Amino acid sequence: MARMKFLCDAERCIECNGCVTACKSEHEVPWGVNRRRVVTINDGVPGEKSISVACMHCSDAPCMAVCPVDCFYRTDDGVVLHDKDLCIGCGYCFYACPFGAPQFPQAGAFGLRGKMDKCTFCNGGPEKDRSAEEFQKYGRNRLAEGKLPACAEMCSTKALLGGDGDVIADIYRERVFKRGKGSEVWGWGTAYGPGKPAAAPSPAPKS
Amino acid sequence: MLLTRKAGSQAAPQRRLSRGLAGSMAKTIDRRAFLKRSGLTLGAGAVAAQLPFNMIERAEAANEKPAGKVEIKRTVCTHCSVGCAIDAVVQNGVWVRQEPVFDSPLNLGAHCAKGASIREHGITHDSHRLKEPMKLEGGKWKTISWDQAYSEISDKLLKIKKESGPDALFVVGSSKHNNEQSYLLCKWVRLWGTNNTDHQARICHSTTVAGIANTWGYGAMTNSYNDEQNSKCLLFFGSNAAEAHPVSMLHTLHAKENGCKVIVADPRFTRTAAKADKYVRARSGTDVAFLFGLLYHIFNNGWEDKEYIKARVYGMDKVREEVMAKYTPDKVQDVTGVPEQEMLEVAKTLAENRPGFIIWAMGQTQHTNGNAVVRASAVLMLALGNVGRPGGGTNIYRGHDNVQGATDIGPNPDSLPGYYGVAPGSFAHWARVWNVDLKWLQSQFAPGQMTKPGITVSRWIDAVLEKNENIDQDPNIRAVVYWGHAPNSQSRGLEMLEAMKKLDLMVVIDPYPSASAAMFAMARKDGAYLLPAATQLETSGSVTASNRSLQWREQVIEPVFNSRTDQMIMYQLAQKLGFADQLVGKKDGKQNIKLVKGKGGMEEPDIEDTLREINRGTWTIGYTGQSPERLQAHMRNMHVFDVKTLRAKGGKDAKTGYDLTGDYFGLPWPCYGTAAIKHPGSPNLYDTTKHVMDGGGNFRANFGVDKDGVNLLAEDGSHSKGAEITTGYPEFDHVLVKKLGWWDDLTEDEKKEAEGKNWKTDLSGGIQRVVMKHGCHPFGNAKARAVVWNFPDGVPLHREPLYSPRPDLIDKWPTHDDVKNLWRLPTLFKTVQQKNRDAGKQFPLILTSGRLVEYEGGGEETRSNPWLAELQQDNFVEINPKAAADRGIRDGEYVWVSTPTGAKLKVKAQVTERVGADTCFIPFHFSGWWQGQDMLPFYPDGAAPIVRGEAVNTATTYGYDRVTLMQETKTTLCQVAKA
Amino acid sequence: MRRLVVCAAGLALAVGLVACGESEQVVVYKQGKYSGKPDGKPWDNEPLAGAKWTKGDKVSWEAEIKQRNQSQNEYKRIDQ
Amino acid sequence: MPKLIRLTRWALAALVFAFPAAAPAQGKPADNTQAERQQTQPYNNAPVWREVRKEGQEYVTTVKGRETGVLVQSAGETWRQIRNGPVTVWGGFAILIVVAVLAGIYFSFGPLKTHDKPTGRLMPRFTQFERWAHWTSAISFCVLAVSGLVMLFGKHVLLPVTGYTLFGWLASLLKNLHNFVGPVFLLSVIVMVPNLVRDNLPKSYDFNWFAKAWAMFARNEHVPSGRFNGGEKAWFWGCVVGLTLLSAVTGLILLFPNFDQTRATMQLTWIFHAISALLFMLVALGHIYVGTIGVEDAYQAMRSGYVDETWAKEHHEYWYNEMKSGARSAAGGAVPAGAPRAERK
Repeated sequence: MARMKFLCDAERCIECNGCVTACKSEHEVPWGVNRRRVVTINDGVPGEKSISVACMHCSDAPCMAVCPVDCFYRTDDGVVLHDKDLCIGCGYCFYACPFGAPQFPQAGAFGLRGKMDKCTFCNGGPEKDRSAEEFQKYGRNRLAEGKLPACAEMCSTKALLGGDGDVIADIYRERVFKRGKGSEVWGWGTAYGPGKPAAAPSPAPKS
Repeated sequence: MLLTRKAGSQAAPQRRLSRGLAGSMAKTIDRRAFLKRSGLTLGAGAVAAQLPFNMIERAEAANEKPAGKVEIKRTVCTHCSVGCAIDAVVQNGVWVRQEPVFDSPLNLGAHCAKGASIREHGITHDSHRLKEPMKLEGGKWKTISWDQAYSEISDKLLKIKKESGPDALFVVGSSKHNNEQSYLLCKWVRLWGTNNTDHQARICHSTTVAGIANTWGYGAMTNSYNDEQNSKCLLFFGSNAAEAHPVSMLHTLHAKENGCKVIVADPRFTRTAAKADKYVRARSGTDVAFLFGLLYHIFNNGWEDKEYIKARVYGMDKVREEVMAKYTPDKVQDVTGVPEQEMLEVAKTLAENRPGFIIWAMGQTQHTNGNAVVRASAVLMLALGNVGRPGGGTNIYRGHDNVQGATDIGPNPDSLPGYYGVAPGSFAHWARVWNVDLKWLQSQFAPGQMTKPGITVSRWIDAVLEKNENIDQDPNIRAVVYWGHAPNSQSRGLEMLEAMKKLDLMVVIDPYPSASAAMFAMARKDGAYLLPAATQLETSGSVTASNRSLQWREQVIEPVFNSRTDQMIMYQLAQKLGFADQLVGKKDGKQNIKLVKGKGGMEEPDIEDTLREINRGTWTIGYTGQSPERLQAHMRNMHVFDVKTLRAKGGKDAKTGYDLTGDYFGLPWPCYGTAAIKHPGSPNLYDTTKHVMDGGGNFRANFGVDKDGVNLLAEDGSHSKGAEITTGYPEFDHVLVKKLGWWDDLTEDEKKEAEGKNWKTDLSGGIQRVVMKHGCHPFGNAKARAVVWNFPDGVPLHREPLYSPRPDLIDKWPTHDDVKNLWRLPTLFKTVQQKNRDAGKQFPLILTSGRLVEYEGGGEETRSNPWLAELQQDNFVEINPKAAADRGIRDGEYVWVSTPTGAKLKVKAQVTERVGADTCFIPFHFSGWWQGQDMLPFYPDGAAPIVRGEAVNTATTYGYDRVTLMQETKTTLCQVAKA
Repeated sequence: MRRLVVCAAGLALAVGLVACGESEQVVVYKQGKYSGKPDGKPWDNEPLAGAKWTKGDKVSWEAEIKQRNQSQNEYKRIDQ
Repeated sequence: MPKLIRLTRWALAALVFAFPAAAPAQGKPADNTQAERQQTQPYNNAPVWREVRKEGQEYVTTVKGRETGVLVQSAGETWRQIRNGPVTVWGGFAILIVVAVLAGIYFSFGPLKTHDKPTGRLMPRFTQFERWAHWTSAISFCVLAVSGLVMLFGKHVLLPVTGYTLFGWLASLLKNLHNFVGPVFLLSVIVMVPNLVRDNLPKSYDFNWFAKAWAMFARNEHVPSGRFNGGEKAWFWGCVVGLTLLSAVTGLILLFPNFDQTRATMQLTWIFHAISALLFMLVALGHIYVGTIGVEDAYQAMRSGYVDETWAKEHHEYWYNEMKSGARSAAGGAVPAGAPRAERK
């Protein structure tokens, strides 16, 4: 069974923000809400690494655990989605999320934040798939079209991988093998728990 | 706590903000709104519907109605030269989505921030485009009709022409025009009767084109982005590909993953540097010293490719002498600041990992000695034997999406399409192709001006401001047409404002003309017109990527608002100005370019026919084989092309039955001969390992057969695979073909046409066909020139920038002498340098400029795109923590950046170690602030970009390349102070 | 006082009873307890033109997704 | 035990958050471990990822907003553990236990009654102003408590009963109610407190009251006290002043996220808010008990403002004496002629 996951290859990510605008364009996300962002570590000095981050669709999703109205659910493919009709905009999911994924459309005085918005893995929400209502509330439903998230599909250097966890782990493993050295995957453990590290950092023999 | 981003105060007009942040607390809350928001009176379902989730308010919000007609249009991104293919999903004529084209061998579906958000250009709701023709009247922008605009503009132009002659007009074309439009504009300007036309290539790669063409033949990227996958070493020197050409990094990083070494040398630790194996920091403006510093170690250790040099390079010994004498490690370290050990390491890496590329963009070209810098790069690659083979050469990253094509066949002051210099023979050739009477054409020009290269875009302001007796044409410039050009990409902004004040007429034709409009409206009350042009997504045509591949764009949507396609505007203006027939080649019952119905049923020149006319005349650089049919077949069958070689292993186009086998993707020029002979295009230039009919070649014989008794032709054995002539040979003409006994291979018709012609002027293509049949290259087989004799410095020479922080080095490495007449204008070198010898005391920091990934060029269109604008809301100056600390500047504060011009820029400080302590960096995409003042009042209503900021070029200083008048923007001096 | 208690009890009862009016809309998701508005499955949609899966067939949809996933692997396209 | 460890971790983290360092400047150069590691193992980013997880690390991003530069905030998980763990579990049990204890007292000992017959003479005990303030704060407190409880426990208690649609509606309503009633509560307390401060200053005889408090409930013994007895004073200082301050300050921090508080601040604040509010509710249960069914006629005092002299004498003897001796003016002035008699059962 497919288990949808994201993986960002820090050796490839060049902080071009393609994923950010791909998401904005695909879902027409308004100014001020960013379902995805790119963060750069050691900016401007040797060791600079960039990472594209959004909802990681965690296995043990903290947002889901703390939601006072239980508006989150997980699909058969492991995508964490939420129901905006239920959401009360309390912001707890944002406190709990390790990745800062939940976004709110309003400034929030008196706690008025509007309905939470976040990456849907391009899988819409609990409205009729590919309907106008679904698009308006959650954006496009690419999975229901047999496609994968726009951000990963358009990544300029194919640093951001999104899709079936096994497949992307294989893709990543091939790269690590080519590079000939071990590597670590950012965020994987946090999002998907310990267990089998998807991209086994088995160091290839030195050539 | 984020929840909602605060848009910066300058970030967005209120209208835009309120769309994004509807219901934020910024506004007062009335009772109704309060109840609505708090949900106190409504049920849950209703609350959900009411609570603002403003994902969609746009009219075209995609309802997947089964009735909606969905079409997929394949186009190419308009933002840079990589050539990323895009599938546009169009529903009922509205562009609703875009999908990645995984099949494309160039980008494999990948996009950067600009490509992924390109759909914004087609969105009409809340668009920041110019929507109607406008006229500046009493300091206000007033909407007028197209007809009124045309008649007023043409009346004024004809009046000026009558009073001052055709040279009083200057037309700035665009690297964003597709090939056909560029070509038509080039023709348009000549039919008007002047050479005073230019486009962004002047200020981006003119030095490359001149320098590289003079070294070995063609002034273009030798290989392709893809070919880096075959490379062992990449030296990025003067290119920040990760921000300027992000998708090219897909190939770079793939190569790196497979063992290729990546070195970045730059004054900044760029995002490209972050991905490199090795980074070297060099002082801005010391490029020749750096390159020859590397060459010193290569010669010193005997790492040069001696056989290669002997067979294929002229003058390397002379270079060697000069390098060993002048560029010893101590001197190089003094000039560039790079220690000997690091230089040696880089040289060693280059030597041990061949083939390899040197990669550059504006970091090398925009210098007063840019021509020398690029030649030094070429010489370095020649010494290593890297040029003319897969995986090696000079990968020159062009900027705009079609700057390569516009350079090849577009509006240039010194050449007609295909680099036919403005000589009588060239005009005769093109008059024949254009089906225009040569005599009439000659009569359009002012006497004696037809064969004189025109004014350059970098200097039009001087052609307005300079004393009349100092310029090499009768009138000063009185009218300027900006046809897709941003004023803020030109240096010396202060003086441009002065020039605008003196103009009689300014016409701006652009989808986003606002920077020019605002500047002009700030300078004066009247005298300007704005015409809304369609984007490249609203027309069809071919576009040449940096790797010389041509791709065909389908029209995605109709021109939005009241905009018209560029070719329509050209034709309609030509009608008013009296040369419409000539523009479409209508004479003696023949018409080259048919007229088709465009927007609103109005006639415009047919794009496919235009390309066919280009095919008929552009023999020099092989724009002859790329027929619209072949290009379209390539676009439909991208999946058959190999990513590493760009070659189709097989495949047949389902629609036309065209057999793609053996073609290189996009038929990278030169694609010699007519389309019928099926030359596959040349993926790598000068590659002797391939047959010329497989895209192989050798260095061009363009400078005679010998120089002072030294053979300039290639030595025996260094010919392209399968050539029947195994020695060097000159370029072909009818005489040589006859001498070789190949004349009878021509058909009778071909013979008739080819008689008395050479490979460049034979319109039948017979000479090229026959020569290639014999495995030979039409342009001959010669050596590359490490030394040239038609440039001021035969061997490239380091010369200190005009504004240098090192007076001691100015004395040792002075710039050129002043030139009285260069491209019709006096040009200063030494005077400026000497006058500013000690400018470093007052302005101790080097100021350099460059790209941001989110924006492009002058930035007007990308700063109008909310999805991009949100990411970069303020212009900034990168300053080293030490320099900042010395000045009491903190990160994020506003600072004043001042330069010796007296201009002051108000930008935010970005304190970072990305730049060294002696250097500052400002991105060049911003405009809309003028020395701290927001120019918003001067913009036409609704056409101001979302993000405005200080343009770095308001403050850049004087300085032009000695050969091409490329502007100096990469090295000048500044001071930074707390605002 | 008693009135208050009675009122409270009545209210609780009313609230409780309203729940009985809830229509059954249970989609059980693993791990999550959510049983709000049901969401359709991606594979229960009409495939777009050119897609190779059949409506309602999860296995074929997954195969399509896996296939599509390879477009993020440039090694695949390059070695093709 | 693991919970304890987590709590310790939390405490440590809290210490760090308590002094939020100024957001680091652009591209704060990290330590050199990564640069060094890259020399020997070019693709090994372990040092970076280790550093990323350190709290308070902010990096560079072009996406605007608070904390967009944070890659991983591990504290969210700690907050989740504390919220879903001790706060929810212990808090829930505590409320149940207090309710049970009060019920036990009520059913075992019955309400506290006066020994003597009422005189029928009324004494003014609370001014109208005091009563208004009290009832405003009392009602808003109840709204806050109920809505707060729904947000904390509703998912476990209410949701299974009501179903999603109704619960979504209710939660949305209550959340907004909570947010807007919060400030009302704070205001009413601020208005109420100054008037009552003097009579709530601790006196030595209050200790006596505490010593005998149990006997009071169990054996219906009366302990002399001032206008307010020791328990009331404790309630006043501990809850009305102390916990209100704590829950209001934390509440306001949570209420205005537009001032760009960090998530760490919000998490810590939330915990203080939840614990203080729960404590407040626990004590308030007691207060409500003694104010209503626990003590005969106590409710009337706050409702009408008057008490019977017998009641005053037995419950607040010192105050009664002061009032009688004229040592202090009546709280609300002289009893008006037409003042309503205390209603009797």
